[in-house]
Amino acid sequence: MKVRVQYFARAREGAGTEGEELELAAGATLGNLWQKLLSAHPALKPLDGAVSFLVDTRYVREPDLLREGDTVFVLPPVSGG
Amino acid sequence: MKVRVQYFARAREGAGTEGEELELAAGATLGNLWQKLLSAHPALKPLDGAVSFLVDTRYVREPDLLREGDTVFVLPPVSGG
Amino acid sequence: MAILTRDVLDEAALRAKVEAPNCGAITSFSGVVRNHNEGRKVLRIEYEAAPPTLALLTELEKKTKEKFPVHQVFIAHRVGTLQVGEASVVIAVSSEHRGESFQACRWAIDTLKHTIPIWKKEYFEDGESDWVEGCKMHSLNENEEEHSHEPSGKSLHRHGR
Amino acid sequence: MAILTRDVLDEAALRAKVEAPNCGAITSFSGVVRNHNEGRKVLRIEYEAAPPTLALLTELEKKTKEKFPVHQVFIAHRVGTLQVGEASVVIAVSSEHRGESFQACRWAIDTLKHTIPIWKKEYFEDGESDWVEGCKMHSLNENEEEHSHEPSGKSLHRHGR
Repeated sequence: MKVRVQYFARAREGAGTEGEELELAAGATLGNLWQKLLSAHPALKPLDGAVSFLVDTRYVREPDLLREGDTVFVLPPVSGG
Repeated sequence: MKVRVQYFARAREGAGTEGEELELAAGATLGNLWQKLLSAHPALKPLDGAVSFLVDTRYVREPDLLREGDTVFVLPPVSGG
Repeated sequence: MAILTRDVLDEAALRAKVEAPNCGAITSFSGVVRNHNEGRKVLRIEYEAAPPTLALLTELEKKTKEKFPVHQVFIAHRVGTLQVGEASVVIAVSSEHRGESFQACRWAIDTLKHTIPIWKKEYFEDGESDWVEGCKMHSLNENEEEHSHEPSGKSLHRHGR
Repeated sequence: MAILTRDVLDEAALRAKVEAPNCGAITSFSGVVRNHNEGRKVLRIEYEAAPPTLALLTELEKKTKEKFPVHQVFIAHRVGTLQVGEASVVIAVSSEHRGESFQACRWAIDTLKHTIPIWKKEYFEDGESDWVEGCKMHSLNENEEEHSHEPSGKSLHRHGR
């Protein structure tokens, strides 16, 4: 299945791109996706454990299943306000 | 000595006047003045113990001495804000 | 220096008075005339202030700055006849970080309520009017521990801790 | 409904959105760009927001109203380039009595800081720039007990109470 990833702030700088599309096995979890992203972009490693994820406005965790067509937002520590 | 008294809010209604001038013995305290006011205006009695006093911006208590020319503000419970 | 005025309070202008380039936070509070109190419909409120009020409000600004690490504190109070929805008091506080401006603003309005000689009389829908029951006025310089925030008189019935 | 905009925040207009005749108190908070941070001179800040931000700010307004007995909550956040002294966020809360509007406003800004996907990058006088160290983002619906307000990573080193 295809999912889309969008990076922000430090994560965008670590990945070196605003976003990308990936092909994942059916039944892949967010955790599977994140490991794949870490392998592809070693500069993301400092964010491992600090990063959070949203699919639309839904907060997702590593064990959560992804679905075809999901857009996953990769969110480093936030500093709004 | 002469002192001036100014009443506010419920105290003005109790005294039936905005203010008045009184003649006190030298060495009179605020407490002496207040007893005199209570005798002259029995409608002030419900305020006994609840009222506070300022001379200019100075907070004064019953044992404090008054001085010739003081203006004493008689202040019922406040409700600013 | 505080403001005491019969005019409508321009809250944006008042708030702007505490801005400063080294401040990251501004907290402001407005007290507004409500259309009801203790179950009765309120049409308007008349505020009355004793002559020392402006000096005491200015002293309250100073005390608030002494007590909290904030940059600027500004207090404006209105007197005269106020309609429902109009602001009677505005307090604005600027500080480097947000916690201090919240704490200082809250302390200033709480302290104002029992240290400043201002009274309000509510005018009700049924044509009656009455003074709002207040708090015994304390000195701003008094030890805060001594303050009772209860309506005057009730403290006689307090016992224990 | 919250506002997310590149335009200057009109704080008076935003504050006016929470006014209501049954409210006696309005507390508002503005976060403002400071001219310094951790000992360095800041010239400007760039704010970036992820697409879910507007919906999450609106959800934060709703949560705040659920959690506190307040009448109205309004949140506006700015993105793009902000100069020193400009407001990045405004939160206004109206309530019948003052305590609730202070508490709700404070809770809303504290919660915003670790639940909303916004980032700021500071541009310093020496020409350098850097992302402000933030907090790991939590879900607004998460049990509040689980939140760590410490900078991310540090919680690994916590032990005992």
